[in-house]
Amino acid sequence: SAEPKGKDAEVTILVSSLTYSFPHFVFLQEQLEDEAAKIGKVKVLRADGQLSAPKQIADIEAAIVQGVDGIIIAPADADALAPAVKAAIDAGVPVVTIDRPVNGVPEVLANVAADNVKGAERQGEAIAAQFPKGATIINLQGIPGDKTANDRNQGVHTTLDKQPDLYKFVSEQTARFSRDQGLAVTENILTGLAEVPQVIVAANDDMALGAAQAVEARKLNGKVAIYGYDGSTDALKAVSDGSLAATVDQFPGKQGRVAVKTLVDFIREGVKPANANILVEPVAITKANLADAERIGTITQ
Amino acid sequence: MTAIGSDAGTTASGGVTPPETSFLSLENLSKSFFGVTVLDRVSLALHPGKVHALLGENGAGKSTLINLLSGIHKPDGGALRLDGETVELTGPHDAQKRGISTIHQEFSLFPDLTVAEAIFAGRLPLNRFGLVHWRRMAQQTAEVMRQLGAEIAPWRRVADLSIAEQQLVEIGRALTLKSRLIIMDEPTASLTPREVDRLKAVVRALTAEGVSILFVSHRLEEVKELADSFTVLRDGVVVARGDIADATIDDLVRWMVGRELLEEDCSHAPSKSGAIVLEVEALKSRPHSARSASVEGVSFTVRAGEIVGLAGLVGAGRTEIARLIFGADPIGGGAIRLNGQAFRPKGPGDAIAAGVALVPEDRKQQSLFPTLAISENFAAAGGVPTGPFGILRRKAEKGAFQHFRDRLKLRSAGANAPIATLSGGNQQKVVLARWLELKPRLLIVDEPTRGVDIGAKADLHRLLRELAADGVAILLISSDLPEVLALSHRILTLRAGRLTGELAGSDADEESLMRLMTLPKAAA
Amino acid sequence: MSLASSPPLARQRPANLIALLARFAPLIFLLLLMALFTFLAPRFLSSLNLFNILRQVSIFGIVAVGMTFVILTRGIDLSIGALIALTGLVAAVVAKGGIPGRLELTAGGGPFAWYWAALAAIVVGGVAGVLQGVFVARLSVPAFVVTLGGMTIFRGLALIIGNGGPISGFDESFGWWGRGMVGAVPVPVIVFLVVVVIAGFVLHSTRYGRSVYAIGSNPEAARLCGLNVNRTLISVYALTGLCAGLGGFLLASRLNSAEAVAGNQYELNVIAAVVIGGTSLYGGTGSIAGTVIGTLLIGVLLNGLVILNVSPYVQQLLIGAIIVGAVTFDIFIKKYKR
Amino acid sequence: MSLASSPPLARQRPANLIALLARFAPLIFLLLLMALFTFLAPRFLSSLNLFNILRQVSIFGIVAVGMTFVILTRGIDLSIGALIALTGLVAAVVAKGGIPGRLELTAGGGPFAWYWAALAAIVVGGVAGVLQGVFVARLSVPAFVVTLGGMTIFRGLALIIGNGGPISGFDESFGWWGRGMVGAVPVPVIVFLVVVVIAGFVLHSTRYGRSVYAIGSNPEAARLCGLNVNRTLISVYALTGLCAGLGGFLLASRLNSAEAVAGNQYELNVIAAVVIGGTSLYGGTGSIAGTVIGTLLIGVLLNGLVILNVSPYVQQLLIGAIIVGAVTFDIFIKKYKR
Ligand SMILES: Nc1ncnc2c1ncn2[C@@H]1O[C@H](COP(=O)(O)OP(=O)(O)OP(=O)(O)O)[C@@H](O)[C@H]1O
Ligand SMILES: Nc1ncnc2c1ncn2[C@@H]1O[C@H](COP(=O)(O)OP(=O)(O)OP(=O)(O)O)[C@@H](O)[C@H]1O
Ligand SMILES: [Mg+2]
Ligand SMILES: [Mg+2]
Repeated sequence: SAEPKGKDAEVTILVSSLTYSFPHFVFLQEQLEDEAAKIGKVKVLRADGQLSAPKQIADIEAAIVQGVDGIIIAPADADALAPAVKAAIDAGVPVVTIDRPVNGVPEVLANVAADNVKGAERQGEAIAAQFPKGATIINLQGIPGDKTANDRNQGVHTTLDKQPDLYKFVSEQTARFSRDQGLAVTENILTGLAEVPQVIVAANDDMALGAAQAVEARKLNGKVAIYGYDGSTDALKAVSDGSLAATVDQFPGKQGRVAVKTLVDFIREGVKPANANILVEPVAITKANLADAERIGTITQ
Repeated sequence: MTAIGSDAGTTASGGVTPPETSFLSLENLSKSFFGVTVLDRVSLALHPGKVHALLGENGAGKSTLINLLSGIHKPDGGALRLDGETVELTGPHDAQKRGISTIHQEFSLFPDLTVAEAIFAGRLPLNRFGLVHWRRMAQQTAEVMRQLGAEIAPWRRVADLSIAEQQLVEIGRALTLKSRLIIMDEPTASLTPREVDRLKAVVRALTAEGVSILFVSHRLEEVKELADSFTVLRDGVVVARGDIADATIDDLVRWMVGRELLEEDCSHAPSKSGAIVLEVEALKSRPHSARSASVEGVSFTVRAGEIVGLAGLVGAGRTEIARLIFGADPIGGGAIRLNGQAFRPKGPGDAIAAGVALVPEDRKQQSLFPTLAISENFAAAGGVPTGPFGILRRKAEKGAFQHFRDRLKLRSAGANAPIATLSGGNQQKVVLARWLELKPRLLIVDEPTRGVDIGAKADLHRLLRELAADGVAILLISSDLPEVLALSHRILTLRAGRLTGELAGSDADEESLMRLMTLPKAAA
Repeated sequence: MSLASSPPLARQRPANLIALLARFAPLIFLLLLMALFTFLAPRFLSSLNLFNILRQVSIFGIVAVGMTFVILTRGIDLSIGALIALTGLVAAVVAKGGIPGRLELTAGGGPFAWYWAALAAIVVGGVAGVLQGVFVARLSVPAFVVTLGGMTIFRGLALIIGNGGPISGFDESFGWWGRGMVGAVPVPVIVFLVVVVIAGFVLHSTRYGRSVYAIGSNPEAARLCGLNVNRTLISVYALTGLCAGLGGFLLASRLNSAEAVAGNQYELNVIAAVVIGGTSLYGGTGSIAGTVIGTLLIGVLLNGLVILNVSPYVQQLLIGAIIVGAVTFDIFIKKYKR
Repeated sequence: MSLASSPPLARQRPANLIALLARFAPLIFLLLLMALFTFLAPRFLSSLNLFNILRQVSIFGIVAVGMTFVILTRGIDLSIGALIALTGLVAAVVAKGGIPGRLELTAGGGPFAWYWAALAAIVVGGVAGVLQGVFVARLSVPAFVVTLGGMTIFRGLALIIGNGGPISGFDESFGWWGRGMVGAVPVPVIVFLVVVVIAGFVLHSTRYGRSVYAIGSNPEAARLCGLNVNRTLISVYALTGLCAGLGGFLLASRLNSAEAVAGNQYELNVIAAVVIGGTSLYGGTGSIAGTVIGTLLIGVLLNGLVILNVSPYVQQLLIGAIIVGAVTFDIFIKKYKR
């Protein structure tokens, strides 16, 4: 592809985020832009993927027309976005995928990701660690059919299904990633169950926080361990005060910083990363390792 | 009498100074749509306690004038004087507040509301807690309906009423408004003599109280009887005005039409009495829950070349019979035979395929396609055959339409204009043309001349006679008894869903018909 | 028309069983559904669960009451979900005394009390409703378009205010409205009841209420009758906006958090509830009582299917089928009655 | 009525500038918007970008054409987004020869060719449309309710078929339909054009098309004119279903993947496009040409705002405002003309 632009060249990159309605991606973006500002002379354009592959394709096509120097994308669909990513690279625009890869495009400069399946495995392991003798579990899933929801569901299951006699999923329902439904669905599930379950595992923090409220309203605090996912500010607060047992941090900020650095280095100096697959290891955050959480600084206010 | 003569150009420009007793006067009002002048410097004065008739052919500008008076349209020029003061009406509400209430030609009520609520819409009576006073409302509704001689319960849903009943509700609404001027745009067009008589009595009572009435009707006998004075419009210009006592019906017609009208041929060419086309036996409609009457055990025949009139009071069930035959409503019992064969249409489509046509009574609800053009409205029933794959042949449509347009003297800007730009009577002509173009063997017409002026009415009568002469069987439903008498070879009378008698057209007169129409059921 | 909708008809005595059935069709459907759920999962009928359902539908129901007014005038409001998110965030911002680093809002040093937050949410909802109403009434833009636009705009505003994230953690008095109890009854349920009673009364017994029916039945005729059609139309959107504002406040209070994605697709469930309750999308017929039944039906459905632990995929299928079924049942019986 | 919509106005010679403006209001709005974008970002007008826009709107536009028929009859179809997902998955399952471990579908050993996949998608779309049409026409359930239910049901079915996940990776010939080119023109654009031409002809020049207008204009009068109202109503939903099926196939082909969350909230944009094009939600007026303009307007808007690098939150705001603005502009000019 194109020649390196030189060390101090003005660089414009497009970030096609999966969505800007989820705090996870908003935080990722903020950190990414912060890093860009630190690097200097990097202009970051935002495109909201709205969880839709066609929308992201359209945005990439527009960006190529616009003549950006590089693209960072968190793809909604690994297959659907492959042709558009390929087209961008063919047009001389380097692409870094973030959060998850696209399929079958080896020309991608780098994939910076924390695998959702892996993160959910950490979630499952945290449960197994806290309940070595087994547990009854409520599983709150995300939007049906959504890629993130599927991956996180899969991760939890692969870990805990290894010991099917110990870990029993007594109810698996969707709460569509929302706090409102997390609350209502948990209330309903609790009513329907003869026995109070030991664990509620949720595919994001919002649902977990909703579930925590349902549990609190039933005066079951402390009797049910609730596991969230994302490491959001509210969830970290909840972990520190004990209403959540754990959350999973995928370090979106780090992902954003690495992605923009990698991309700009390549654009300016033609430097390719040593390994095209830059994985950020997700970590389950409990009270014990709270300090490791990326957003721990935000909970004091 | 101040008939201004038929030469329109020299007339109304000379502004007549209204007498000081006039409650409302119009001075040189003008109005045009899309650059076409519809009213040209019209002046008019209305006096308390007097009935003023506004006459003119279809499309002469009567309804437009009324729309100016009731605040719906704003005049392009001229002035409106109320009690001597120039006013500008800002809207219908403003007109109402100033004591002008209007019964519109194309009235529209609230289908989902009850009769009582429709009558009091916008001014529901309140009780001492400021809440709607349902009981008082029902009482007053019952009272005004009684005045009009209509047995319509206050809590009936408006949607369940026939067009005539709705007309009475609309009249009732205007009466309860206690206005100083009541404008009536063809209030009697779908009413039968009994209701018309009641209305006349009501109008007289109102004028005795000093209310002023502006009255529009194409039934000139009625006008003659009721009005004190008149104004004739032609093409938006006042061509004559004066005291009704000084004008004969022939004069009025001449001013309206601008020519001598051919004396209508009332002799009944004895029908050539062809084969029986329609045979109805013990026909019954499906019972409805809130029904005051439904058709029960009706039997009759119509032969080719014969015009059979169906007479009855409002709500007698004439429309229902027509709809049953046409397949518009499901049949509750009995049999229909068409050309000797059992006929049980599943819908109007079947009936049309079998050569039956129905011109429905309610133009607005049942006939017009408001968003379509005149020519499309005309062709809507498929009178003009389409090409292969149902491809439209617009030229042929236009040609066919042209034919009726000339024949029925339809006034319109062009066949492609929206139907809404036509006057009420002209819309009716388009609807008639739609069904005639189908060349049916059995033609059912329900109030075919509703709102049609006498000139066009005569044309239409001639047309119906010709069709009969060509062997079409015609079932004629009309609340205009003179029309029924003039056209029918035979007349059937109906009351409360049952036939009460049959008269030969030549023997019948209004009196004998009225007697049969009001007979109690038992005497059938 | 159903469930004692328009008073004069209500006073007619139903002629027979079918007429009776027709009048109470939505209620009958609801009871049948509840019977089925109880049969399959006896726990469903516990008083705890019934209160659960009531608590869950209360916010939703408040908005449905407003929507009833709009639909009665032949209108529709697709913006309420977004408006709930927006007003919730407004309440949150006021209660937190601003947005850190972007906006400072303080009342004599401390953050504002709950009533200022509630007021702000309700006022913003009302203003948003008025604006939409003006487009619908004065400029005759179809309500579908106006409120579809409104939906996107309000969601955009909510995202801007919250910057994509939640605002959470309010004081006790703020939280009481969503999570408190009066005796055994959750506070939002009481608020819902109050709204229902007021709205039912206004709709059925005041001139204003009757004019809503008249306008929905025939706007042209209403204009000719001197009803102030424009003002009434604007008022119904304003009312729905107020309800959404109240709903947004209650939701923020209940969740102890407000965010821009709250209330997503709420509008569809709310409209379904109103229509299931027998209010016609063609305007002119319907009732608050019906809307309450419709709201409960949706609540019972969402709750019952979860209690039965039906797979989420199959749930979607069943919810769709039951919504269509309920409306079809109502329409079919009414048709049969004729 | 706009853009040579229903013939009557089209053939009337416009009396003056305002009448001309009124007739082409949506087009004028589109051109103004394009001029603005070009002014702000000259790159916008490059032929590459214009083809981009065309490719992006083509699937969406095909469905909008079907929706035009439905809206002309006073109906609405909220289910198309879900139906696109469902039919896309059906095409995918057929093209992949079944669902591993659950369903085996093979044609003489190998998987089915693209045309079987396309056919399956279109047939499923058509059948779904017919079913919805039957509820609307024969049982008189409001279209809003039927298709809202349909939306949930089809989405549920799609989830069940795909078991929540995507099905991806098709052969070249399958992919050609979504990603191929004929000369400089993308294949879906050609498909879109073909659909537009056929639909325009049917709607404006055949008896069937006119009956669609008549039924939307006055259903009761249409029935009394002997038009088969029920059959026509069913047919328009079937048509929209067919279009959604075609759209589902093209989308799967374009994305090389089908999944249950595809086409989410498509319906709202599609309806917006139809209405922006001057088709009235009250039925009886509108045109295919208008819908094409409306579709382009939405496409230009989404593309242009990204090229201008407007913040995503503000984009939402602007999209809502411009949609309302376009319709208001159209209505306002038409009113002024009178
Ligand atoms: N909105 C409109 N747009 C264009 N032309 C109109 C409109 N309304 C009325 N016209 C035209 O104005 C003329 C007068 O119509 P008007 O309705 O006043 O007639 P009318 O005297 O009431 O006739 P009728 O006896 O048939 O009711 C007609 O030529 C009609 O076509
Ligand atoms: N759908 C309906 N529900 C209840 N009552 C109805 C319905 N349709 C008609 N009716 C009633 O049936 C009776 C017969 O009506 P129909 O329209 O046949 O009378 P008509 O002789 O044509 O009189 P006119 O048209 O002058 O009122 C009327 O009392 C009418 O109100
Ligand atoms: Mg008139
Ligand atoms: Mg009749």
